[in-house]
Amino acid sequence: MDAIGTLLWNLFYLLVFPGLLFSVAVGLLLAGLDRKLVARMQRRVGPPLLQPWYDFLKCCGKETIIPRHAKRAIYLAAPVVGFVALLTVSLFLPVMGFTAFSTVADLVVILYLLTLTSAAMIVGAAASGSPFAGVGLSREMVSILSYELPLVLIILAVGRVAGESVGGVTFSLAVIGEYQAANGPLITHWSLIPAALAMLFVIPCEIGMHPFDVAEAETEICEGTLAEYSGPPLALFRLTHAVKMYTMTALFCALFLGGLTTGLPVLDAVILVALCAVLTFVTMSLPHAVCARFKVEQVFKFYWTVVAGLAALSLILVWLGL
Amino acid sequence: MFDRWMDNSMSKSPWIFHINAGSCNGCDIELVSVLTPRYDAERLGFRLTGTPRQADIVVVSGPITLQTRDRLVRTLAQVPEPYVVVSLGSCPRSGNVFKGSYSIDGPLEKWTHVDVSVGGCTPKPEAIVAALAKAAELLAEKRKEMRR
Amino acid sequence: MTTFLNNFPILAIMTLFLGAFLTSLVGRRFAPARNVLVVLSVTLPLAMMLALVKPVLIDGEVITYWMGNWAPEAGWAIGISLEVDALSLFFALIVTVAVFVSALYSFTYMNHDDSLVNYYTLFLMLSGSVLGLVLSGDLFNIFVMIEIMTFTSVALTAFRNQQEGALEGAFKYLAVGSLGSTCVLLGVAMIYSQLHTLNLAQIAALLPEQAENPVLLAAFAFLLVGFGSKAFLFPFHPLAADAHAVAPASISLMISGVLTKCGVYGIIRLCYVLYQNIDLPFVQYLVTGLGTVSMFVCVTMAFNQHNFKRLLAFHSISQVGYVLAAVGLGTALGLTSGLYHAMNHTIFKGLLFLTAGAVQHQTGSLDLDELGGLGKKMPQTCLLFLIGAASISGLPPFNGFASKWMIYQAAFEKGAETGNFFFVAVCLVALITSVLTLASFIKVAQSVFFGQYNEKFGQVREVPLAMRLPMWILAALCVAAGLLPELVQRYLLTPAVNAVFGVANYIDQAMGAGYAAAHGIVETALPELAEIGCWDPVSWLVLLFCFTCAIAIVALLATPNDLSRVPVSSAREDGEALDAKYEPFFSGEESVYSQVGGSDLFWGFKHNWRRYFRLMHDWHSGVVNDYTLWAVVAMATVLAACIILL
Amino acid sequence: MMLVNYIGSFALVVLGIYCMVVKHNMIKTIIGMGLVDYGANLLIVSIGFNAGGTAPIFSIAELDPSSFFVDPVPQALTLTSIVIGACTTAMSLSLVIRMREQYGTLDTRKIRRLNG
Repeated sequence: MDAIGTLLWNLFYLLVFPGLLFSVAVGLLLAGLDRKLVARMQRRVGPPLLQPWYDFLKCCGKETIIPRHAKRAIYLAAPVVGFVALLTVSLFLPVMGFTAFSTVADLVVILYLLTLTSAAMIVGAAASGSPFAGVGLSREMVSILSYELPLVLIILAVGRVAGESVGGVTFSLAVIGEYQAANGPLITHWSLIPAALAMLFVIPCEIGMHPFDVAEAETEICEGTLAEYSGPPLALFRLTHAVKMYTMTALFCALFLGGLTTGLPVLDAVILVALCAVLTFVTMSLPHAVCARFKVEQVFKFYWTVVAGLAALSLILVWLGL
Repeated sequence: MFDRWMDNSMSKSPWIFHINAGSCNGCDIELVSVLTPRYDAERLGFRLTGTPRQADIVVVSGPITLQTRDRLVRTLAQVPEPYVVVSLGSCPRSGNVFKGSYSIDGPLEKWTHVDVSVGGCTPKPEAIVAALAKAAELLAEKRKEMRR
Repeated sequence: MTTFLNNFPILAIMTLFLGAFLTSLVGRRFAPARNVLVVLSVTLPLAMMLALVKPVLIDGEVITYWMGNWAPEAGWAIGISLEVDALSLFFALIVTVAVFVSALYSFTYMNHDDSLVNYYTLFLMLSGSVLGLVLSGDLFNIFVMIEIMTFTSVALTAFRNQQEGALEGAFKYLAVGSLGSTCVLLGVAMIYSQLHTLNLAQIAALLPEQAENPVLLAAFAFLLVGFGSKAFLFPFHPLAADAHAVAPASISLMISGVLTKCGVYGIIRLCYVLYQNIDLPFVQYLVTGLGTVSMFVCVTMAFNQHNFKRLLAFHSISQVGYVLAAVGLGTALGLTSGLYHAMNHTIFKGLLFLTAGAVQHQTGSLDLDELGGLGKKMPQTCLLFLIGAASISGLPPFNGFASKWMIYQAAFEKGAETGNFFFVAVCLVALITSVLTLASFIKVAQSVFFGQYNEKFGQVREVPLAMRLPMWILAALCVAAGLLPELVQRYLLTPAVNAVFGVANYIDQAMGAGYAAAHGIVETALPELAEIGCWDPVSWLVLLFCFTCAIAIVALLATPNDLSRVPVSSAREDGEALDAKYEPFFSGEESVYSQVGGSDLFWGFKHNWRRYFRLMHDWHSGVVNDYTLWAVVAMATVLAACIILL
Repeated sequence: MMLVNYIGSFALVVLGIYCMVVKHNMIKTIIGMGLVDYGANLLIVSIGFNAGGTAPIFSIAELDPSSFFVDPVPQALTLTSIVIGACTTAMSLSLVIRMREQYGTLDTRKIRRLNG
């Protein structure tokens, strides 16, 4: 009997709570919030909060044109693979202490699933066969290269700090959550503050938000990777873009602001969404409204010098046992 | 089941794609000024896109010169259904001061169906926003009528 | 335990060499007889090795076969022995599977070429020598097998001698390869001069007593450099790049999949079994450092290559660098992840080389700047390439992910235990190299399979089934090894690791019971290895499956009206109905051929690293003397390091 | 007396390596490879030397504990190694002949189409 029960619970986790509905809803909410905040910062009214939901529905309603050079199967499969990989990530992320699925090494699985999401978008762009998409995918790959180094340094640093009890190192979010529950969120651990700062920089580049959206630069390379997409595949790609906002901010909360459980999962979820909203404002709306789009090699140079330096600094500090 | 939602979401998030068919850039500047904070077309959900594949409203400005005629028709063919064409300014409608010149090829109606057109040699931004809003409603009806 | 199983090792090697001899006799006149002979002499060893799996891997026995029945007398090993323990059988399985797939592939791949008799004779001798090397228990026997291996692979590299650069690649490989073999010879001579025996087991027993003897330290250095040159490590990697770019694809599979593994096997035997000095921190730094440097240098070199197979060659050396970095850690988890990655590397690198061969077989060119859009013409090859590329860059459902994850875990755990930053740097470089690998394979995917098709190549069809079958076998192995890491670990890896750490058992089996104890080789406790389920893939797959159904349902509901639209008929004079709906968007222009691919990708990354890339370009000058100089400098530094610091 | 052998073999190896690295003519590179090989062979032979030992050729009858032989095993190794050296030289010469036809020169600095 309990086998069916766990199966039902798993399906519930899968389709409703940390899975499909929850992350899609929160993702769209955050995307709408971001556009609204940017508008308010430019002293204009800005689109309604549910604008990304309308965009998604409108794209679903449009016709799908598959270009002549496109490789049909991969062209249609890429958005689905990307979206599914991202939703699997949101399952591993703890919602303030409650995790649907957790294994020995969540962080490495999350790192690779995020890479798989970007790789799916790249393969989709390659399959569409347009030269704009070719330039777009090469820029997308450079931005992956640029934010991967700091992200890895941050994971190693946090793994080392939270791993004291487990014998050296841990890549599992559950252990990190317990460590934070025991002795306060990691952001209070002063040698990890540079890592937290570096993570704040990594979030917009990972999602491809305005200052770092070299891959989907509308003006220069006509929507870059999504140049040939229309209809439901395009809708799925934009949904992935929105859900990534939730995933990355939730990852930041899991790594640095964990351990504030209040018993009730519903209340935890609300706190998490509030934290994600604040983080969205800090990491995505502010840079979006303030500075212009980076050039490709500027993005790479910025991430491999400034942000990687911050993360490396905190790794060394942690390594010296401070 | 979702079709009803999709129809009215059509009018809530129309994306604009601008084709410059040889215009003197007066209308183009006015169109872009519509997206600035003063007139803020984004509050109605408008957004400028880079490719015709993601366009719902195609805004054409300028008298259709010989050079841009084929490119105009080719780009219009690449826009996915349902879409709406808006002619901006009086050049696409009548050729304005360039009427009768050897190098332009007739009003826009000759090449595509025009749903909404805005008169004036550089129409005012308020007029452009009103035209775009009307085009957005047209978009919803177009999809409903296309589904029947 | 002298059942018939005992003779299987020598029978397997003999079938291959006999097959080579008979092919050269029979093959000249009737081709079908030759093909049958080749198939026979390739499948028999595979069957024998699989038969050996039960006793050796599961029951943990060690099969010893003394040539000519010269059993050791009074504690001295006189005859030449074949000793098959779990480690040798693990590598023998890799070798025989790769040989089987390569032979199957070469039947149709080589039909454009002539004088195939020579090809198959050399091929069978190469596989015989490689199998002999992995199974032999005698040091000089290993040297002879290395020589045969080098000769046959040099001859096979230059097989298509009209091809641009084939002879040059072969000559460089031979020149610096013979230098490497001489290092092995010097090492063997020095060991014999001190211990007066050539049997691996007896050397392993006698060596620890004279650990401080400088001649033996020099022998360790020479052997390490010799085996390193056979695995194409850091200073020797341009040889492999030149050899791969010109060799036929089935031979590239052998060189990158099998020859490098023999080098790695030699280094594992050397550090773990013969000298048992892998615990010394210096040896760990040396081997892991060598692996890390070759890992990073080769990936950056592969980044701006123009030739498809040369790019794959650099990647295979960087993956071997991964294996060595893991093996050099000295911990049980490190060795397990190293062996697991070695197995995975042979599978996905073989798959990638076979797809490169398929592209070359159909279009005749391998230049990344010319090719493009083959995905539509060769759909299956494109899918196979994507499977290979996804597994080499370590994307989750495939085998690269499981083994690479273990390597990061091992490296970082080693760093955390010993507390020095070197191993964390190794883990960091490994992660960055993995992303660079993903980048360069996306570049290859975009330049060869996606984008627009270059009409220059005319009509290109899918490769015949006989070539696709081996590729599908390897792809299936890729997915299987990726989804079942526990099964692979329990049945293949843990016995091999126990065999490596259980040196005393290895010695007793060969030299008779109690011999190891007499020489102070204490029975070390076998390292317990927790079932490291990095993630239990089965339940994870269920997850992915549920999601895909959910998405499919939503997609079905949301599919809009399939509006079939009448093409826009424009009233142009020439009346050509202009339906450009399905043309790619060229901002209105006619869609001309403009393929974005090859060297103009990743401009941002190359611009920031331009000084490093220019330096690397000058170092790989292509002149034999420079490569020899690199090899000699490497020999000198490793020798000096070993003598002074060990 | 043994020292001369070791110094000789070491000198041969160093000379061979010098020749392979410095000389730009391919024939000289092959000669260098041969020299390195002969150095190694000399080393192996001189390992098995026991002062005062006779040649290890005997019939079973003469075999008694008092007879004192030179170590036969390195001599066997040297035979194999000489054969291998010969094969290496033969193969590299055949490659050089074909390269002379294809590239028209023997200068290694000109034969560098595979680089970078």
